[in-house]
Amino acid sequence: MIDLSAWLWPGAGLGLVTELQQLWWYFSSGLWLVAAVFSLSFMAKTPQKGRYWLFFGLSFAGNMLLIAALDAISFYIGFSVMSLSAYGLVVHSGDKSARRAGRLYLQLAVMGELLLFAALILRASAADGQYDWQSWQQVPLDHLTILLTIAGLGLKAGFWPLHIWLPQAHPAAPAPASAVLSGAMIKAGVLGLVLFLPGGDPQLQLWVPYMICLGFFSAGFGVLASLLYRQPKVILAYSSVSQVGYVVILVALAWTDNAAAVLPVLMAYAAHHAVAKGALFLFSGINARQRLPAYWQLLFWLPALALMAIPLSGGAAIKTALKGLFSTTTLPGWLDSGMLAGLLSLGALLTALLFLHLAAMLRQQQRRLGPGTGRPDFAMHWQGACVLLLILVLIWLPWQWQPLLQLSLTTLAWPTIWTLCWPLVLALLLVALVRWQQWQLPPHYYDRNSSVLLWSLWLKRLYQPQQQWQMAQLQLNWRPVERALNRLAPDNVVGASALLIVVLLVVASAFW
Amino acid sequence: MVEFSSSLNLFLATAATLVAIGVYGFIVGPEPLRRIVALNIISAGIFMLMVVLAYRSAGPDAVSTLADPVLHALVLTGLVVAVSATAFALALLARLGKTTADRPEEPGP
Amino acid sequence: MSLLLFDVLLCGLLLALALASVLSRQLSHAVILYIAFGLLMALTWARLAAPDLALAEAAIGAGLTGALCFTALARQGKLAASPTLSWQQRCWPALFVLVTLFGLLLLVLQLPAKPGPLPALVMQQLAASGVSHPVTAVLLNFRSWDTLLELLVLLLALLGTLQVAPAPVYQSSWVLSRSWSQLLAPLIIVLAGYLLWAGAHQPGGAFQAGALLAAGAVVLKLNHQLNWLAWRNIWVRFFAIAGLTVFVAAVLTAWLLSGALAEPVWLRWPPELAKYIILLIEIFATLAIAITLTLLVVAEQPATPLSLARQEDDEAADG
Amino acid sequence: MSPFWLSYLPLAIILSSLLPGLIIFTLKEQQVKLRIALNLLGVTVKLVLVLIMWQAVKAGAVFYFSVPFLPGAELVLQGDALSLLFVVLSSVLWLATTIYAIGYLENSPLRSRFFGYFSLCVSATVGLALSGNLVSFLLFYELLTLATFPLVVHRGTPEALAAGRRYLAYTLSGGLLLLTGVALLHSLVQSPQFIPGGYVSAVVSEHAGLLQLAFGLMIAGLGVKAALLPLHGWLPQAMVAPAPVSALLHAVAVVKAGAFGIIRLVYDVFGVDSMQQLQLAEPLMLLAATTILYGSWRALAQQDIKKRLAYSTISQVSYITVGVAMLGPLAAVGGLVHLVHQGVMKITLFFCAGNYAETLGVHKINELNGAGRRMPLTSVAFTVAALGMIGIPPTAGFISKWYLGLGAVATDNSLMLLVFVFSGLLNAAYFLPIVYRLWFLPQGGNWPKEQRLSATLETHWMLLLPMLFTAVLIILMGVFASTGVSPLSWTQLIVEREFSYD
Amino acid sequence: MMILLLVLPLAAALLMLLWPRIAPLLALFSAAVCSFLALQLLLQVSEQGTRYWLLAGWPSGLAIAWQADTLSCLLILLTAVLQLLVGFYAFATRARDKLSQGFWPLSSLLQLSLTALWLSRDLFNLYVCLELLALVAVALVSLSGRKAIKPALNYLLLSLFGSLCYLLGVVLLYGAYGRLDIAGLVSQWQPNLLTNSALLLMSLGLMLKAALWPLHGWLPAAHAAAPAPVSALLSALVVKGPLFILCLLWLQLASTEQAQAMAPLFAGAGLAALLFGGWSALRTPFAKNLVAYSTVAQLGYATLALGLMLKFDQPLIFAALWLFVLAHALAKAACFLAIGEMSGTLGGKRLTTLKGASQTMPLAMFAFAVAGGSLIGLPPSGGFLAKWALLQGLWLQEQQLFWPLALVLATLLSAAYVFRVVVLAFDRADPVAPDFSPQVLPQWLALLPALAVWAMALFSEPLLLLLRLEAL
Repeated sequence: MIDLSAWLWPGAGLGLVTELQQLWWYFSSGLWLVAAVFSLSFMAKTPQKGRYWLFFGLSFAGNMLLIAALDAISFYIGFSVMSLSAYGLVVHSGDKSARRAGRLYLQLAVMGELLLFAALILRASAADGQYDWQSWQQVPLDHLTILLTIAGLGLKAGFWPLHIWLPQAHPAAPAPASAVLSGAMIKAGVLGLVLFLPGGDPQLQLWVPYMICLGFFSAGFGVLASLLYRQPKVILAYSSVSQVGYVVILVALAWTDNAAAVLPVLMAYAAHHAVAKGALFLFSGINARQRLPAYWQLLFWLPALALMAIPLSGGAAIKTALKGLFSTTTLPGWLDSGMLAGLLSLGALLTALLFLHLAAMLRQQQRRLGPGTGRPDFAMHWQGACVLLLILVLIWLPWQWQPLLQLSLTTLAWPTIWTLCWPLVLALLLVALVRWQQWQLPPHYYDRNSSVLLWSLWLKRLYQPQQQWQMAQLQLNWRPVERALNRLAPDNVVGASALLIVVLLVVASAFW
Repeated sequence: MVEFSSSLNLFLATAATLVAIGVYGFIVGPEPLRRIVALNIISAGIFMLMVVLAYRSAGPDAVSTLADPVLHALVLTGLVVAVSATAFALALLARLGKTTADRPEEPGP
Repeated sequence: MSLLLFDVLLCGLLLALALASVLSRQLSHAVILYIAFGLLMALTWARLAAPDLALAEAAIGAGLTGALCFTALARQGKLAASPTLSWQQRCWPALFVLVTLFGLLLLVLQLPAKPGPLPALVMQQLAASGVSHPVTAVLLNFRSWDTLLELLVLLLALLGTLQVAPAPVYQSSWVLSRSWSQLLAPLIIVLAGYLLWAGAHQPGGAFQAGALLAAGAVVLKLNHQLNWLAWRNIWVRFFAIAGLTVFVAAVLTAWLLSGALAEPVWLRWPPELAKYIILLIEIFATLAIAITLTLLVVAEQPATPLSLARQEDDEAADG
Repeated sequence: MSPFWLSYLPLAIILSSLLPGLIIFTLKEQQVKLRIALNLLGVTVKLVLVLIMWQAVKAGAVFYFSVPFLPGAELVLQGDALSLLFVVLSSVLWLATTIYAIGYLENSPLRSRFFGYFSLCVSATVGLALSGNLVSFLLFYELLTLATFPLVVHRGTPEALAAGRRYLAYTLSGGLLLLTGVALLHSLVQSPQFIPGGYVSAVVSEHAGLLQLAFGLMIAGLGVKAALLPLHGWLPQAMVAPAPVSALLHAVAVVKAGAFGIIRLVYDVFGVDSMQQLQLAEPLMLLAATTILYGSWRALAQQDIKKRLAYSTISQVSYITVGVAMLGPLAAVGGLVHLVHQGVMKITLFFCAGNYAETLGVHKINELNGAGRRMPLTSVAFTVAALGMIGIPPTAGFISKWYLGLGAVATDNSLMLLVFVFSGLLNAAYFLPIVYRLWFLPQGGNWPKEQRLSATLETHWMLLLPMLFTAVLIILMGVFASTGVSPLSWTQLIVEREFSYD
Repeated sequence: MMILLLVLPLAAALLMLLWPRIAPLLALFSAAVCSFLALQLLLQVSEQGTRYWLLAGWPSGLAIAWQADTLSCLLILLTAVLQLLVGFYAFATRARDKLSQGFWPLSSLLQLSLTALWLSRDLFNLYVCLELLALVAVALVSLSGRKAIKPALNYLLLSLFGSLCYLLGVVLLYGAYGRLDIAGLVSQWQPNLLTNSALLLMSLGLMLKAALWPLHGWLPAAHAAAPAPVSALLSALVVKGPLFILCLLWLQLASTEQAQAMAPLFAGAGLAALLFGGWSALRTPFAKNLVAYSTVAQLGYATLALGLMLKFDQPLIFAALWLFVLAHALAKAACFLAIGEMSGTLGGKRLTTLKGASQTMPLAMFAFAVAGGSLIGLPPSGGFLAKWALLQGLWLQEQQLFWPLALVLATLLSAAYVFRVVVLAFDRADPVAPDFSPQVLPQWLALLPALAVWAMALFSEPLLLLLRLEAL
């Protein structure tokens, strides 16, 4: 831990003090590094490399800073640096969709920034000039602060309804950038939610059930929305929306008294999702660029299955643990734990549907590339190796990392396996049915341009107006009036003045 | 006594009327020369007023007593001042007439 | 009663002349009427127990001013017909002037009939003034500062006149008038001397004498007699300012003489010398006045190189 | 150091720029070296003197120098903590601007006149900072108007003249209102020295209405220079002046004079208690808040770089006023420190705008596409300053907004917090598109009027150096805000003294 | 000392008439000595108090009364100093302006007549002084030659008319009370129809001579037509003479009721002068007319102050009145000299001639601007001091909002016309090239009074003290 309070502001410091920070630090930095290595080859031929690396480095630094921050201001600094520099990653390609997406991203990022700023101010003044996490956790919250914090950080975390930038920004950004955006930066928002809103606060308790509902809705919404899109990265983005829904549920649970039990699951979920989603985004990058041998599909299916929570995967362990948490946490009566478990199973079904849809779309993408687009070369292997590295971590994680190990072991029981599997089987059947019957929605339902972009454009027109209302310039020409007055002036000064004296004499005498 | 005061009043009124006539002439008279004449009439009126006022102390019964010498002195001073100013004004006027004579289109005062 | 009748006649005539002068169509008529008015005014003043003023008015008010006006008329060149004035241009001023006149009459007629305290005071202090005529005493002793300034005004008028006076124009004169004027000159000088001397105890004095002298000089000058009488002549200049110079010198001398006193008093003549000082001042003032008045009437531009250059400039600008 | 000598220090600080200025007037156009030497000599001497004073004031000394002037109101120069804040700001930025101006005006006509008035302007600003009572303040306030006018019209073009006329119309009217207000206040309580806590409290109950009137008049007078809402019209027009002038006008001299006057008026003339009793703070705060939003809103539509910056100034300067008007210590810290921070940031922006104009001939925002490649250093500086203006950490702008926000919450003005957030959004909305154009758009064609001012660098080194200096300052002031040399700590010292007077 | 102050200019003028060659030397010498003497006198009077003389030691009433109070002494000093300064200027530019020899004696006589006027406390003597002043002024105006004749004649005619009005008033007073000295009249004064009318007559006559609104018609033409040094003297000093008498009448003679009744009229006239004069100055296309109209406007300040003084009877306002006069005298002298210098060098009387003057003639322009600053009332100038005093005096009267606001408006107008010139001078688009290389010395001489008026502010305390001691 580095104490900077003497140099900077009171409580300023950097360090990986808590387990939370450590874990976040490890998986985030890992993901960033892998993405960097991936970029080395993946971005080798793009123009403006320098700019890419600059912003990549800046957002990396920001991300790391916010994780290592021991006080709110350092966090905020890191957060700002990260989200603003990520803009450079989003618009990197410079084409029209990237610019649009970037605009939306930036609008929302700035907005989130300022909401968070307001929340920080409120919090800091409540904490009486102290900025470190410890002191903040002692101070009770109020609803405004909670709302501002959730809105500000939620815009980064990207759950419904603050997700709108995700499906635009992720496809537009280069694959490694999307990987870190989805893997690391979203998690930064989540980390913020955990750090800013410490568990056990009585006001915060009131928010828990609603946040759980929100999480579920987000989870379901993400999947359903994804089914309407055919671009792999858009689907992946919606998958993130869906997955973050679960994370939000976990965060909300962590706000209850049961924080100690929830936090490991939350950490596990975040790490697991980060790695898996990173791998998927990287793979989609490779997939979009060249024809791949069939066995490369493995690189897709391994992380996808992990996210689908197939038994033996980390996903399975986490889902199971989540289900368990519902029963151990005290929740209001209308949130029946059985119903929640059912919802989770439904969620698993939906997730499975999403990935099956994604797999199909990836195949389509391959087919469109045509057969001749290059043989496997060194660059492809290099990139594939990066993905593989992540997948290895993914496989290794549930069995080596102590908290997750416990959970994984509990999933090995048959009932659990059944609970985990039936949604997948159902999903497979469903997909098969749909394929067989060739059910489809009318084509205009697919790949719709989000109305959000229109809003963003409207907003841009609003803040970059070509002209504004101005006070009408009064253009009165006084010259004729003046001329008329001048003509009135006597040309005979002497007589006029003398007459004036006499008149004045009379008038003044009368006045007297 | 009555006669004295009535003729005094007569002269006073005349002096005042002279001033008024002069003022009228000064206001109206379009040529500068007439204005100068009018000014002289005004000053004559005022001086006459002074002389009449001086005459008060002479009185009807005491013929031997002289009129107010201070006022007389003032009138004398005033006369010289008036004639000086008139002379200067006339000189200016003469010069003006010479310069305007060459350019008849300039409207005369 | 007859006196009152005479007064009414006098006043009526005065008013009529003044009115006629103001209202007359032609300028030359106005000037002539004004001269007549001036003479009548002198008569009026004589009637009002002010013979010395009557003399001055006759010489200065009527004579000199008339001469000046005629000169101006002559110098103005062609006589432009007076522009006719519209009904409004005459009526409104008349209305206001009438109202004013009414007010003025009201004021004038309520002036107290009794004189102020000053005449008595003058009489009381007359003995100390050095002259026996009270007007002269006031002029040259009691209010000598006024008189000094008045001489200055006269000088200034001359300076101003010289500045704007046109270049001399030589015209030949009648032989007859020339001889007449030569006859007239000594007579005038004698008369002026008398007036001056008389000023100390009876009506008369420096101004009247100066005016008379000037009148003579003007006549001569107009007949090209006194060619030396021009501003460029240093002696003329000297005498034109002599009145003032002597006055100031007298003041200073008197001041120095009384310098032994703790608080020297400005303009105070030593009582024993007052008579002589006043006489000296009067003599020189008369000369100065005469020369000044003459030059005023027959003013010519002093032909200094600078002024000539200016005149050329002016003419160039005119062309 | 004898005390006698010390009492002349404030005068010496003023003279250190005034005398070189007067000498420069007499120089011929060709005496470039001498002129530069004089300028730099003045700057150096001033900085040294200011440093001495700073040390002493930090230790608790107060400088005082007076000459008799009006009855009941001497001409007082007083060096206290608050005045020193402004003095340091203006001297340091004078240094930067002088160097910049030397580079900017190289080979342009009438430089002697320019630098002469430039020095006069700084002298007036410093005098204003050091003035110890209202009458002296008024005096320097008017002198400042006069000294800046020739700078505004320096180019002598019809637009410059029109701007100059408008500038005068506004500032002279403002000066008059101030004069009227000062005279009114003087007739009530005379014009003693500024003291923390003010000096009107004795007559508050007796003359409440007149005091309010005086306050209104003086705020209206000061508001003209501080560009408060209905009185801001001159500022966007005055940007036709050469870049160094705009920089000085917007960052140090004129608008800051108004803001500084408001600070003095609120804290050292009326005082917090009287302000509360007379209920003067609330309207002022609302007015300033409106100005913040209005200025930002108007900036959005401006297509000229300097004009956009000008509207931004209107908005930003009112942060100071808001901070002062909230009457809380934290808000005061925010307002005061923004005085410095805004100065440094805005001067950087104007330097950058000047660089673009001078090197590339670019005046319009849509001509800036891709300028980041051609002039990376300038563009980096611009970006840093723009981010600072928005209030992104770790720049200086963040610090001031942070304290303003804290102050708003501490004084229960949550509405103001909303204003700050919304204005931040607007700031981003008009600055970020420029940054975007700089870095992310390709160059759209030839530059309007490109000049090669340096063989190796992107432009003349004299144009680069001051700008980089201030850009670095922005970051340093933001990161090391809590250290002893930072403006923040100095303002905290001031506020401590201001709020602990009783 | 007093005598020398009068005799010296007179003697100098007389000698000049005899030997025109040494005229400038004599004029400058006498002005210099007089300045020194006037300063001595001022110091003496401010130490020992007001001095009162009955000339030649005759009893009160018979003799002409003189009074040297601090105000008179200040004005005497001002007259002498300006005389000296303008003399230097005229000397420095004599070759270019072709100023005739006539200027020198006339300027000395001007000094004499003004000094006599400041001292006199006798109504008839004041009349003579007024006439003297008018003749000198007209003679000076006519120095310009052909183009000045008509304005000069108008000036003279109106001036004579004004004097006659004044004389009529004096005669009425004499008829009623039989005396002429102010002190004597004050003791017998009764407010009645007669004194009302006499006051009114005299005031109107004086207002005509002082060119107070609405009787200012003659002034712009006359002042604009005169040569630069003469305009400076006229604007700075000559119009102040009648104003001084006006103040004497109203502040000493008039009873309180009379003063109260007339106060709004004076104040209103002053305000109107400020507005109309300012507006005309703003619109006139000629440089010297601008300055002349500015004189009309600035005299409005004095009238306004007089009106307010009559209304509120506040010593500070009285001080303000004369501070206005002092400041205006110095500033206006500088303005006229500067404008004259610029018009002379740049060749043209239109304002547009001054285009770019800040480059071609920076010093003269600077002088104009600095003097203009005082006209506007920017601190720390004499104009500011006056305005400050006026405002203080007004604020001391509770609930007076109208007048301060009116003052502000008027000041804005003056700022507008001053800066109209200044802005023009900064026009670099198309500067007017000078006909010949500008002379430096006259420009400095123009700058001198401008600097002096700013220096006035530094002596504000003694000045205010001097003027407030004055009960007049």
